[in-house]
Amino acid sequence: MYARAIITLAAAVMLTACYESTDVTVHKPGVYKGARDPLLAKQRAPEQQQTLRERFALVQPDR
Amino acid sequence: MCGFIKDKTPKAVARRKRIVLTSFAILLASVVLLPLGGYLYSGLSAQAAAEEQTNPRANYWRAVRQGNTGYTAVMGQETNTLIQNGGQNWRQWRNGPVANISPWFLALVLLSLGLLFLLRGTMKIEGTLSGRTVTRYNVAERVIHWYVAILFIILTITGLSLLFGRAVLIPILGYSGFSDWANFSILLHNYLGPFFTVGVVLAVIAWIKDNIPTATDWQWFKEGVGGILAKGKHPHAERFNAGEKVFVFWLGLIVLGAIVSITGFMLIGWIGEQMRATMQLVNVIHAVASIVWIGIICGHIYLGLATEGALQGMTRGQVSEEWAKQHHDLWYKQAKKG
Amino acid sequence: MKLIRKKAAEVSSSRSRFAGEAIDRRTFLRRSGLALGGAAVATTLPPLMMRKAQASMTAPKAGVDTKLVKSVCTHCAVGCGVYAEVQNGVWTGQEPAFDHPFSLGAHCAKGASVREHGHGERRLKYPTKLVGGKWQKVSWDEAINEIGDKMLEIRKTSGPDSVYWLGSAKFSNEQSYLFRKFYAMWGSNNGDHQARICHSTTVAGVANTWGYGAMTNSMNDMRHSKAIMIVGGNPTEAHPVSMQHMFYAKERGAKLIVVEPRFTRTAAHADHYVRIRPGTDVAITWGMLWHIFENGWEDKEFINQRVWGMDQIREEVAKWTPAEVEKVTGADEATVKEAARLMAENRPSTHVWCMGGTQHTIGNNNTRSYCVLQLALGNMGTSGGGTNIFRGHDNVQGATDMCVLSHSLPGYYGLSAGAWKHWSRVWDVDYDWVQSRFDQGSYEKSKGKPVKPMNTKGFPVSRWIDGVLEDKANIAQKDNLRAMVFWGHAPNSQTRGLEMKKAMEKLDLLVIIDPYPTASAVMHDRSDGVYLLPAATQFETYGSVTASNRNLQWRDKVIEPLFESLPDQTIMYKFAKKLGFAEQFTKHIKVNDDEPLIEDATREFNRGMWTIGYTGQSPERLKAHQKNWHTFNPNTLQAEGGPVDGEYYGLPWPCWGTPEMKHPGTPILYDTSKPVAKGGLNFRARFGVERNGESLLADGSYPVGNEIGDGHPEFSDKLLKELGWWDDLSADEQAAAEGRNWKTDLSGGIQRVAIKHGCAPFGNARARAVVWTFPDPVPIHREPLYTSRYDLVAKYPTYEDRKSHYRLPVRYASIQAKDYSKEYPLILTSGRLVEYEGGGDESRSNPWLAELQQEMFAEINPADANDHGIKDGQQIWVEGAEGARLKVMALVTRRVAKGVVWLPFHFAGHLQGEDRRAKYPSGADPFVLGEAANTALTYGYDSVTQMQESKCSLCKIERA
Amino acid sequence: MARMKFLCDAERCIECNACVTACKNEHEVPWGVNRRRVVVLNDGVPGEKSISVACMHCTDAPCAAVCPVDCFYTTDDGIVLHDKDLCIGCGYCFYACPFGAPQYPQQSAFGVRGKMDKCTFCAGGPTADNSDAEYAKYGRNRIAEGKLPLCAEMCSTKALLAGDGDLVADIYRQRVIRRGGRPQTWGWETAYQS
Repeated sequence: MYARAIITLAAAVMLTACYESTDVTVHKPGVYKGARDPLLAKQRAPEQQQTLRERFALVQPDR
Repeated sequence: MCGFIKDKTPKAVARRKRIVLTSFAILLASVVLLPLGGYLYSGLSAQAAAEEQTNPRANYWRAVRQGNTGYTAVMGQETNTLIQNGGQNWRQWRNGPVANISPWFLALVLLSLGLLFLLRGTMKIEGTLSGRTVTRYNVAERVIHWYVAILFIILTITGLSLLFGRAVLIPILGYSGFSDWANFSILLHNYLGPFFTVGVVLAVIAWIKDNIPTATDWQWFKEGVGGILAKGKHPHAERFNAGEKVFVFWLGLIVLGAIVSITGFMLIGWIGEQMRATMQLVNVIHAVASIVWIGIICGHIYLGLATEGALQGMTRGQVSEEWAKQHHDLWYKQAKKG
Repeated sequence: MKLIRKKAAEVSSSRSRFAGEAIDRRTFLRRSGLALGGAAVATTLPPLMMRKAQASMTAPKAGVDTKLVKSVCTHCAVGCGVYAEVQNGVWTGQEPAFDHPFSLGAHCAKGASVREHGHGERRLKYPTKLVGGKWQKVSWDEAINEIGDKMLEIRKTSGPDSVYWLGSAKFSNEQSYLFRKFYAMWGSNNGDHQARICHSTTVAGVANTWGYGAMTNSMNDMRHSKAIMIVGGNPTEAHPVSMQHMFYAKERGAKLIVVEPRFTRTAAHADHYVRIRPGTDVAITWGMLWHIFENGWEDKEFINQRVWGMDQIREEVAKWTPAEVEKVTGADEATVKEAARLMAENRPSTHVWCMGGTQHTIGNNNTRSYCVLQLALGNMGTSGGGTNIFRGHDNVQGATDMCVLSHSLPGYYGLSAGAWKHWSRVWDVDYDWVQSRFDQGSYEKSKGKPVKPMNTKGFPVSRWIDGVLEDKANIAQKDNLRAMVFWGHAPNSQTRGLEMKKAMEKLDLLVIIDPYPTASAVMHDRSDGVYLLPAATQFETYGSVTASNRNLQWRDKVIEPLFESLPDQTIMYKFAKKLGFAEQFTKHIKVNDDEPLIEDATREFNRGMWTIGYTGQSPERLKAHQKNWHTFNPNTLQAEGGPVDGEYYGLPWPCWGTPEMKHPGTPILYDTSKPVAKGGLNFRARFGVERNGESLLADGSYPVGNEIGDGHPEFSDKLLKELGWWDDLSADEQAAAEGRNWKTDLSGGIQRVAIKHGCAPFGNARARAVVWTFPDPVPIHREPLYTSRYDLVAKYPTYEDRKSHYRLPVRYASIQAKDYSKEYPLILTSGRLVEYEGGGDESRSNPWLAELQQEMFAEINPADANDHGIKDGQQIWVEGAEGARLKVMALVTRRVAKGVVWLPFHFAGHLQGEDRRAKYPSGADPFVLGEAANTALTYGYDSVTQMQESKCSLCKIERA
Repeated sequence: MARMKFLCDAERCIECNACVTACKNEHEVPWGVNRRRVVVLNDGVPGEKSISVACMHCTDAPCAAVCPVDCFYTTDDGIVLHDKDLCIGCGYCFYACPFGAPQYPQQSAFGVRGKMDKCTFCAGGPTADNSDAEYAKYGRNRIAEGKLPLCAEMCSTKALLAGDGDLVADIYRQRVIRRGGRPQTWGWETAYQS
């Protein structure tokens, strides 16, 4: 009697294990989780972004 | 449903057992196979998409994506492979089925044991204790047991920390706290692993002669798994009962011991230089095998604790005659004779 | 799974050590950097016990002032710009030089690693001498004194010609100039440098075809090419940054054609690849020209106006039918025709060649045939066309122009009495004194008259070993060589390694002056009489350097010389003092603390090098160009606005007249579309005005603005007077120009007036397709001495042996008389790797580069590998046709054709299977050692320049 | 905000290894560790192509997904960085990475490795920008200085492009149009899922 109950319960529990997220992205891109990196704040500044764009033009010149 | 269960004719009981067993098997198979369907699907659709392309260069790059190797001046492991795809598969296996199912498995084991305890309670020694004891484990055997046991527990804790710590321990310990612990864990795990294997080998040598399967063992299983499930039954058992033989010795020490040890050695680089593809497979096998083993050992520990008088065998080396008669009657007779 | 790489410790067994002498702060910094650099290499501590990663002392520090220094890469002749970041005298960073007109910020592996020079991990650290087989530290003064005494003794007993001064293409122009002056004042023509074994056949062949022996256009100018043909060159590995310009052209439709025995990395990017048998360059060129003539693709107007002798070429080319070409080169008709068609239909097309074409017994024939092809196509003197001859070392062009050679004085003045008198005037020393420095005997005759050693060519570097080993009776000087000075030269770049070992052992004195010990320190078994003197690198001094495209670039000093090393000019001065001619040596050059002032040296050669227009590039102008990199347009190399508006970058020579004349430099040689004053030019009138009754002067072709309006001879005082232009000279100029010509007028007046009237000072003539002064006036194919096709020898035999050329007998037919191809069935050839340069001592001592090429190897075709039971990665023996054996790793690849074995030539330190690492002075052994390819390469020298034949010999292979 | 990407133009890459040594130079990466490498396919035969490869800074970075201590983080502009103070040297990121980017400087007999090292897109790590500590652990932080990765900046033929993905794609598209071919944005599919 108990055996049956246990088996049924176990089956039910194991069924839930069948659930798998379709997206296995465990890490969330863009969400910062570690130690503080001051670069992150710096990169948000539009001037910094502009500097990097200008730098790119320097690296890949059409001159 | 209820009526169905109430039907107690032997035929009906047998049929119900069959149904339960079959559905259990299907369930198990589905757990393992269903997630694979996704890969099959994506694999096929990728192939179909690839065939649609007409650019001849596409073939070239497809070959690259499939891990074709080339030349590189940089020396080292597989530096000549531009792209390896195994990593994604390994990631999905490890973060998918392994990480998702194994906690449930362990939870299930613990839950089952908990339920069993609720239902069955401690398995008491029947009758009154005479105070007479028989020697069950000599000093060497006990040393081996506890050596293996302690290492097993350490490896379990450290191993599970590495597998589940990110989800479970980081919220508790924080990033750097957990990192320190994980750093310690991996060091401990890698260094103690080989010592554990030595213990496993010693244990096998110590107990193999008492673990040769005999006809009695079949009977033991037939009688309600040695009476664990059915109260009051005590089927015949030798020094080790069939459960111990099958789960603890053969499946545990021999099969899982070998798998976990060999894969462990591969992971710490003791068995040649392995390719990443091998390491990915080995890593998954190591994890799955270890978790199965942990499950078994949980049961082993439970029974050792929940069976009154069993623990003394491993602590003092002596068990009461009553305990011996009750649980290992054939061995007891043998021991008395010898 | 081992996730780490082969450790440095496994590659190189000995680590750097230093002797315990007093050190200052800078030295301490340098040395701490050293020690940490060593310790930073893999250890086996677990992470918990691992010390925190430490930045080495050469790493940039936060919050310390950073100085930005502009320099030029020292690894090849492309001349890429380098931005060095220096903190407290330590080279801490390297930035891309985006504003540099050639490289636009780019570098190859070598250029991207030049900061390692600031660590100097495996450099020579102090003067050392070999005593009883052990290296012993000595002071500079001791070393100079001991070496000087020995030399003076040799001079007394054997004459000045018994000391050989082997200079370097690593010298700056100023150092090259001083070095050439140095051994002139020592009294010998026995001096030379790498150009002999790299492009000497080019310089001779090309200069004799149209006037100047240099790259005619520029790397950047290839952007305008519609087709680029590379023969015997592998720029992706040897000149990677030049590929940037080629890709620029290619992406705009230019066709890239590669003619090579080996399917190189360059060939992989080609539109059309032609595989040839090594040593058949003339055959393939004539094969292409056959199709050009056959289809009437030649530029008839150009030939009529500007070329002499094409008819004789036609006769020779007619013999090269497609069938014959296929028989000799292995390239079939369709392939050859396609190459010719691509070159003809996509004009302007340019021709690039390198060592694959030059290093042959018929090297001068090869280079002339390339010139003829370009003349036939009318590709000369035009943007996008030309012969773009890529040179190897960073200043090999400059060192050649300064004539650190055994056959000429700076500016290719030659060795005639007139040349010596010209340079004596420039140096402001007495000609008689100069003459007295030389051996006064006579060992050779010219036109029946005895000539003095002062006026005869010295030994070429390719054959200095014969100068030591050859019977004294056979050499045209008083005695054999007894002392050898390797001043920035790796011996493993020369062939016949085993004989070189013998020669080194026979010498009385061996002096090596170099930042690295080089193989010279270890390839012999001497126990005494060897000195190692640490020279500073070019980043530790400054001066000008001439890139392949004739542009002079100014380098600034990045750091002070490391350890006890000294700049070359300082070492030269110290030796001049010891040897007794310091006063004459630096008569007009300021000397600070034994260091001659570089700028004064520049000014001095400005005063003398009229022939090739090294006169306008004053230090001030060059420095201004360096400051204004960003103002030059990379498509034209012309400054647009800014302080040097209109000038071409680096004042590419000829930069006529005095610096005050402000000539902008000549970006493209022989380009008549521009006035001479703006960088235009025409072919040089160098070979007289007529030949066999035919005029050699140009016919109806002249640079824009030429007032003569036709061909004309070179300018002299007489021509000016005839033309009525004499009065355009100032009174001072007239005084200086009287009795002189454009080459010897130290005032520059003749050049100024000629240019004022739109004329090139050197006249306006035709290019000569036939060089009647050479052994083969019309370039013809001759089989190599060690040929794999002995059946072709009857039809294409080599030269007869010669009794004396460059003071030595030269063997040709006597070697070819024997068929070696049975015993040695495989062709042996060699080439470059991108990570290493030259003899490789410098780059193999740079851990960033050394890690990438850790083993000497031989490329062999799978078919040959299977025939010999060799698998990829196995050790094999490669035995050269003269018996030298190399133990190397087999690299089985289809890159080489069946029957061809290819070796990279940068390795050294192993000799016939023996690792000689222990012989290096402690701490100065390069990280990577290996067999030197040239040990196995054989005899064979060009008929004009004595260039060694290192691109075509024979070998056999077997499993080791 | 810009999405930083690498792209190697295989039609231009000539395996000169400038990127490899530039990286060594800029960050003083020790012997045996190579944050970048060049792989040549079909070496020595027609069809030979070379590709420079390093950490591609993937959108859904597999390394970050499998890291047991979660030491990776992605900046807003898509640069995947890691915290060496957290790293335990387990090697999982190397198993997971499609490009073989993670490197380990040390290894002991028991399979314990040193802190993982990889290309940072020249953006250092989680310490004060351009500090000595940052240099020691991660190398130079060029991004903070307003510069781009040195490997791409120094590329001999400008084959290696690094920077704002849109600008990179623009330059590359122009080249492809000139060449008259189809774009082969090598590795982008794997790294950026685009």
